[in-house]
Amino acid sequence: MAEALVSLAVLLAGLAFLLALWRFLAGPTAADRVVAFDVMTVIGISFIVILALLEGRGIYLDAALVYALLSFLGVIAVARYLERGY
Amino acid sequence: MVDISLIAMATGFVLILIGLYGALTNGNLLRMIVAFTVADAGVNLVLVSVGYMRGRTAPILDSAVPAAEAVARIIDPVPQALVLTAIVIGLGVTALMLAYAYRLYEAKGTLDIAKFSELKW
Amino acid sequence: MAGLLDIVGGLLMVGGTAFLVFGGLGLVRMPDLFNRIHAGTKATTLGTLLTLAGAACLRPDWGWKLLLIAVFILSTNPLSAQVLARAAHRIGAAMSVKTRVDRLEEDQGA
Amino acid sequence: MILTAMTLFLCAAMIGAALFAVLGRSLPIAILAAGLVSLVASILFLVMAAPDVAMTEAAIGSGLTTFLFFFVLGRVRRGEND
Repeated sequence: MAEALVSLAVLLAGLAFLLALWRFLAGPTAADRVVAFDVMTVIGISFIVILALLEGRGIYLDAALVYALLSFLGVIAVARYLERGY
Repeated sequence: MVDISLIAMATGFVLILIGLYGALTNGNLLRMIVAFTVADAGVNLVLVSVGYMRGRTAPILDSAVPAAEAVARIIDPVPQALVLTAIVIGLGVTALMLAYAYRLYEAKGTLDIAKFSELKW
Repeated sequence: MAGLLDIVGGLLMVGGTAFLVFGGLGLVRMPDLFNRIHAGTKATTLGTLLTLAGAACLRPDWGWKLLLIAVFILSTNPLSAQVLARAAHRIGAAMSVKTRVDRLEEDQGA
Repeated sequence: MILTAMTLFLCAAMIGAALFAVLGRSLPIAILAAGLVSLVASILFLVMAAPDVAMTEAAIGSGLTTFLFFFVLGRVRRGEND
């Protein structure tokens, strides 16, 4: 039962990733694409947690930890670039 | 059923080709560096997919994989160590290329490689 | 009791990823940039937190590490969204024609 | 089975992002797409049982490289026109 629910969760996360990817490829301005990039990073964290459940290894969660800490670096760099130009 | 490592290896080679195409056909220096970054990711992907074996798990010993049965259950850690070094060297190479691009821009006021004509004959 | 906890964890994970799908849907369907930031950040943060809670129900021995990830997400995700929204407002990103109130503009104008 | 489906999906997304990075029109968007390639590559490393490589790629490829690129791009902004 739990296995089937986790498989369904993988499918839903893939669908969410696909929607965000569509906004990344089609977004009219650069800021739209940055929002889509941020959303894809957060969905990536969910992917990593589900993957750690599927494999049964707790060590995989460390990658999600690094993502949660460092994902905002790129977004802040882009925001600074858009705002002031350096 | 196709193996995972085969799919990843094919994707890595496609990424190397895309990166080389972009590096050869673009005229802007920063665009060439972006294309090199893509090719770098492709090389790393190929190397990791070489070391993967089906049905085995990551080469880190903890409560899930005790040391007694590790030989039968973990994959080869040597390609991963190579890739770990390659990623860090890739960052160094990217930073060096960006520094050179910025220096060239300061000297010539442009990033178009068609304008750098001193070494042409 | 372990069976009940497994089912609760699986349901929480499906609910969390459903919120991720809603966030992606909002990202595609919303009319302008600020609405997209709203949908993309809030819904996906809640979805990821629910997914982490579900994983903690399925594997209780990972609880502390999952709690740490949740704390980091809660502290960094609103920060990046706020910085991005402020930058977009400052460069004059286009708003939807249905937008009637712009509090940041009023604050800066006063 | 579900790992194979995930790998196929991630590989397709990765090739799409790489094409976008190389062929796209504007330079900041190309840099963002390169960061996206790095993000998907990190998840793919994790699928292929290499969590240490995935951690390093997440820190360096997705965070630090994007930061460096935008640092340089902000400094050369006036001369860049394509």
